[in-house]
Amino acid sequence: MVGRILQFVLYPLVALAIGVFFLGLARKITARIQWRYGPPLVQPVIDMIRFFYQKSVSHGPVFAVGLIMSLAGSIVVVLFLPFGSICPLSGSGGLLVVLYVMLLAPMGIALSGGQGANPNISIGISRKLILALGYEVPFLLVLLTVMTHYNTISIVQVVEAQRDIGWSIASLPLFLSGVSYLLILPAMLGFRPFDVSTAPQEISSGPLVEYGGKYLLMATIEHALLLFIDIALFVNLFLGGAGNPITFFVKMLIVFVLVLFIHAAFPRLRIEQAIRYLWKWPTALALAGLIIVTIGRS
Amino acid sequence: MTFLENYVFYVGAFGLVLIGLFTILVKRNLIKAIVGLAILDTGVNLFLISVGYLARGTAPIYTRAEQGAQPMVDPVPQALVLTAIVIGVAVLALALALAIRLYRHYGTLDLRKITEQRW
Amino acid sequence: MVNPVLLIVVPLGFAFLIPILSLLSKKIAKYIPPIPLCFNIVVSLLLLPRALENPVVVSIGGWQPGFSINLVAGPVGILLSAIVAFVGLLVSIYAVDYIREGATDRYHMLFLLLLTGATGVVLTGDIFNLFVFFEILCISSYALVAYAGDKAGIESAVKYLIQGAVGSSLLLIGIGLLYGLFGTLNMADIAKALQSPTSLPVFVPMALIISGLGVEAAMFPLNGWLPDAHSSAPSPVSAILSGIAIEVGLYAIARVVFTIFGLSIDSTSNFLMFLAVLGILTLLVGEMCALGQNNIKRMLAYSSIGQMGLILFALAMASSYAVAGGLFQLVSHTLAKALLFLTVGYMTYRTHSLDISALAGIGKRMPITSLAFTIGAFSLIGLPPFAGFPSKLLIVRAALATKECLFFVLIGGALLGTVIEAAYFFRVVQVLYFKDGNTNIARKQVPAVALIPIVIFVILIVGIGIYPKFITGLLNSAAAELLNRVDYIRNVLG
Amino acid sequence: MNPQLILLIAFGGAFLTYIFGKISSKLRDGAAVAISLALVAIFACLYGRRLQESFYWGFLGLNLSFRLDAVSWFFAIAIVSLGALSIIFSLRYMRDRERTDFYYSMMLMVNAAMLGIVLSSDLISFYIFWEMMSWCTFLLISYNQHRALDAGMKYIIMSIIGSVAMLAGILSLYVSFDTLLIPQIASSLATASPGYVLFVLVIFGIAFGIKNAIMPLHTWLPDSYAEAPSPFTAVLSGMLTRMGVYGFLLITYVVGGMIGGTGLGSNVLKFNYVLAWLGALTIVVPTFIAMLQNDAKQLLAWHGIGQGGYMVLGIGFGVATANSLALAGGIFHTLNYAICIVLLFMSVAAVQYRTGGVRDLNSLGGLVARMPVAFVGALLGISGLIGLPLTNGFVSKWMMYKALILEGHPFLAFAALIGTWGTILSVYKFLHNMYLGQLPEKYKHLEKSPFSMQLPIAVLSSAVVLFGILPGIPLRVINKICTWLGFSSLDVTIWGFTSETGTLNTMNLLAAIVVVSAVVWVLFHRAAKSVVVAQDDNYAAGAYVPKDKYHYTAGFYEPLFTMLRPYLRDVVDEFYTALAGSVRKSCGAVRRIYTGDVGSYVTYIILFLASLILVQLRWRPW
Repeated sequence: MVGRILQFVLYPLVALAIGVFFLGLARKITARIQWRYGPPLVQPVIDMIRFFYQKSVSHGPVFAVGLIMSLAGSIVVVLFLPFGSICPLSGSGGLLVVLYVMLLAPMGIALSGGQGANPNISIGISRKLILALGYEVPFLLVLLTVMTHYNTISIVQVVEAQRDIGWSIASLPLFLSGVSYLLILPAMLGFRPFDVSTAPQEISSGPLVEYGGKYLLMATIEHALLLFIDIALFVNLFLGGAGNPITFFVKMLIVFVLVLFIHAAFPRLRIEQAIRYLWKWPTALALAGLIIVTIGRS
Repeated sequence: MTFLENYVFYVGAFGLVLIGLFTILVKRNLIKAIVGLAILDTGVNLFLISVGYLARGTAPIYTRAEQGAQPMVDPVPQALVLTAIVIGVAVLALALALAIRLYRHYGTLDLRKITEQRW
Repeated sequence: MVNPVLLIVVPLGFAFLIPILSLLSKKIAKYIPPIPLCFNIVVSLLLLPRALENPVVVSIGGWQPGFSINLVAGPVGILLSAIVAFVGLLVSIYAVDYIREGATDRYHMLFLLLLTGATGVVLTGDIFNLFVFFEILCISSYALVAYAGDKAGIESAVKYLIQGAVGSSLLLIGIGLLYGLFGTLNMADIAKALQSPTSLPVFVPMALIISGLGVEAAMFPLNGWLPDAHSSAPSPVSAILSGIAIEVGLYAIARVVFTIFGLSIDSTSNFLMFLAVLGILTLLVGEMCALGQNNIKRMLAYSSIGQMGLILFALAMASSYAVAGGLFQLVSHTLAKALLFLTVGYMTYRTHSLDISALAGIGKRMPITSLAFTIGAFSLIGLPPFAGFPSKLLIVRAALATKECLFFVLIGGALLGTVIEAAYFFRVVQVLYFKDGNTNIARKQVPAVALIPIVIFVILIVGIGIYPKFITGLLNSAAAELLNRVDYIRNVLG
Repeated sequence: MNPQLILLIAFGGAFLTYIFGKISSKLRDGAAVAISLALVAIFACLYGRRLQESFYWGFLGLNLSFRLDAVSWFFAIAIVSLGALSIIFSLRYMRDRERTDFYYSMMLMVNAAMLGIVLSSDLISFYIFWEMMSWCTFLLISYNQHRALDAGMKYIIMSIIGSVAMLAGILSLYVSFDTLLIPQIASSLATASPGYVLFVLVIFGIAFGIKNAIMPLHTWLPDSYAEAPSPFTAVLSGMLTRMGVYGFLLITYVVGGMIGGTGLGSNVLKFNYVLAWLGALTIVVPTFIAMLQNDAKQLLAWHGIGQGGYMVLGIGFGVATANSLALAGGIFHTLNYAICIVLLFMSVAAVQYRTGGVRDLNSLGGLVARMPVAFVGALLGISGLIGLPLTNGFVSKWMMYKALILEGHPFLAFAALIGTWGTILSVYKFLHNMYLGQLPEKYKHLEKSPFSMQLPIAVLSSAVVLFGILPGIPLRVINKICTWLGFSSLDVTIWGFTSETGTLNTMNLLAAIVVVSAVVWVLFHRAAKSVVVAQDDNYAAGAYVPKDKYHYTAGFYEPLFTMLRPYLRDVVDEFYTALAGSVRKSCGAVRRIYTGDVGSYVTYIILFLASLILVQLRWRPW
């Protein structure tokens, strides 16, 4: 019992730590690829502590409630994802619930940003939602392929199945889906070339523009958790999860670095270009995977 | 020419009917159309009479018993025709009365120009 | 013992009494028509129980049936004569106030004559007598259409007259041919002698009679007069023409086809099929023409054509359900259409225009009248809980019960007609209630005298719609009588 | 309390309200509220009762009868509750309008007719009430005049087409089986030929499909929803349109009387697959079209179509694969959707009431500050529509998705899921443009919505959350409906489901979210304080900015629209409009038969006669 409660408390913190580490890593690696020195790895932590003690500007209760909702949503999603053998909320609805709880984060940000009443925010959110629509098409196809293939909606069961038959990404239909997931991962994480919604030079970081102090802190935590969630989901679904947290972390790290290379190397796409891309190759791959799986099943 | 002998009334009757119909169809003038109606009526009446006609029959009136079994024409069509004539007259009278009123409204009796009521 | 002859003699007598009495006082004329019509209703109701058992056959002049003119007051005859008298009564009450201009005594006389003719047609058992009553009906309606003396009225009356005269000539030729073939004018006698309706000598008179009667019954290619006449006549006359005259024509067709020529579903002839197709054609043409109308009365007139088509279709199916449904539809159409014309009469009287768009906002100014119109329109479309619903239901049911593809297609056409009908009636209802219009119209109800018939019609439509059993019994026996040729012959000839 | 009495109260109430309205408007309002609440009370007391009542009306020799069982109770309680809330909402909304007597009595009449539909146990009384509902609806839709007239026409024409089809179907059943009692037809149909069963399905499918606005038959809906008076739109969207769902359940019962025994005929399965696919189509296209709308009510109306697709998908799929989870999900979604959409329409109506009828999404904004209750209603409403966890829509969608995936139909599931994303985009636009962002100057001093509007919004908001947290309450009744339909019973607990392939436990979810939110809130609270500043301070940095200009609303998803707009036309509507135009044109052509020239009329007569005789001479067909 105590162990279980400990899982509940510690797991989000670990996830947060990994996420924050990834944030730092992202800046560092990008800088190095671009022949810069870059900030220290702990820079995000320093920033966050500073945000915590900084005074900030608010725009009313919805401004805060949205952010809280968003952050809470992300943390709950984390609880649903197996991390190695740790999975506090395994029996509460599975992947479908994850899919829906994942909605809380963007919805919360959108709500809070909407109250910010800054055109840059509105533009950013509108782009974010459009982009989401863009990557959700292949993403949903991928998830459906996995769920149909293993005939379950529980992530734990997907992970267990892979323990017996090997990684999903190594089997034919799911290989396509896995590649598709990798292709859309930058978009899901908001990395270049898909950082239209936060484009700093264009719309002053979009949704984040009115945030300062604790608001920015929460937005940062939310982003860190997002990195963890999307990558952990990939590892769980396609790379066989892991027996222990360390292996799991290593797998995540590899995937993340892969994404970072793309992030560092590509310029930003316009939103239409992004959608067009997302609805072309990743969707085609995911669709092919799903069709093969469906045919194989029947 | 037995055909004509036997059927001359019918031919005449239907000839009149057709003439009447033709008049109504072709003539633009209302009065002529009404005349056509009159001819049509006459044709019909003639036809009715012919139905009951018997060659060389007498009037169907029993006044003298000694006349005995002489062939008589059928009395029923004659009764019918009487009625039909009366009706025909009524229709004609009404039609002509209406024609006068119509002329007052339109200043013409040309049926093809009197087409305000249509569609 | 009441005699069916009274049903004809009394209104006829009163009709000719009117010009005499109006010599005494100009005002008296308008109060006379209700008296004989009330009388007729009473007599019809008194005759009803006997008629339901066995048709009451009366020979005029005491001659043997077959030699004399006779009246056959069976369930159909009594039903229709009661309806004629009833609708006539209500319309005559309405006319007390509505008809103010012109030679009112002549109007009332012609009105009674028209109803006499209609009653005669439905009661007579002699085919020439049928013709005579028809002529009484037609001539008085020509005159009534022209009653207002305006341009439209006169024009329509002339056209009506020409077509009507041609039609009755054809009818008369047909009757003459029948007489030539069978030597008798009694319908039962002819029916007895006639064996095969398909042989050519019999078909020709049938074609002539159907064409002749079809003019009056508004069958499809023969109804060119109807939209003009019904829309140009004064509204009470339109109500009678649409509500009674054409129905009577349809009854005559049914009587001739079923009784004299003995067509039935199991006979070898499929002429009934043709009539059914013609009915649906009439229905569709009527409804389609009504759809684009801007003139409200003309729209109602076209809708009458459509309804006649539906009734013809129902009758032509010739099953007991179908004929009962057809007669039910006849009753519900009579009530609804009479109601519609009566309400429209006062609406257009207030707006001084027949345009539908001119009726905008009248729902606020004449609430009861508009409500009555709405109920009438809903009933015609066949919406529950109004009288048109059970009748349409019966017809559709009968068509489906035939289990023949042709009838399935035809009833599909009929239902399509219903949709079109709904389209134009609902449009008018919207105009009445939901369009802001002319605010100059006086906020004035219809006078009480005219309101009485309107309200009675509404009550009947709703009442029959909710409790159709009220008349279904009578309708079923009427349908049985209309279809059972053998019994008819036996009853008349003894 | 037997069904006749209930209907008597319902219909009598409608008439009484009208009469009272002539006396005094207060009396009328009171009567309307009292009657609608009385009906709610009656049905609440009737929970779990089963009644079957036949009464002879002498309607053409047909037995008319009523029944009350799980399915009718479920729909009846929803109808009366939503009806009562709408009536309460109307009290202020309709106060200064014209013809309120008419409005209230029609509202009650529509409710009564819907009650009649769900209570009737034979098809003829079903049809009678169905038609009454149709024309009452027509009158209410047309109430707002102007553009509402066209909307009303569109509605009634499609509705009449549907009911005409249904009439043909009902009478065909009657002719075939000589009964119209639903249970008896169900047992008779078991022995009918598969072709006939398919005919019945298709013809009723058209009727109910039109009412439920399934994709190619949906075109009446957007205009009607948008133009009807808003409280009535709530009823229209909440329950009236969903009579189609009830119809589908009924027809499932009728043709599926043999589900338990011999199994469904293959035609039934095929039909239901087609239905499920149509449902999927109905989910995707309308929700994407909804994004294009700039009119709040139009936007919600398109969601009305889209969410109807979920119900049809759930029910059709459930029947096709004998999966009670999908079926229950479809039914549950009907209720959930009804609650949410009524809430949303009420929230729009509250805004309309205060702003003087404005519902253009580009001219509102920032109203959260002025109308918090309406905002909360809208927020919970859209959450339910999207299906955010802990709202009721989540549970029903979860049930359907799970069934779709585990039965191996990922494409249907994909349609449903992507529909959710379409929903998110459009409802966020709705919420943002109306309640968030910059408050326009002219609405600075808007008053709060009155209590009679807040009350229904509050009640429905709590229902959204309650059914989201404790879905077992309605699911128990729905489970009974499933067993009535011959499906296997579900393992329902108060907080969700337990099963081997995936459990749903809303309690865990609730606990997790509440605890985590609390933690986050504490963290938030412990951090340095924040200052509330005017919305434009930060952005403008003290410089003058024209205040009404910088609320980013118009063309909210412009980049997406430029891509999608060519594909998001309502082709069906265009087709119908063209069809109606050509029908009107051909009707105009037919009218030319009546030339006005008496010569041609006489020609018709002669030609008719001549052709009759000639045809008989030549071919002797008769």
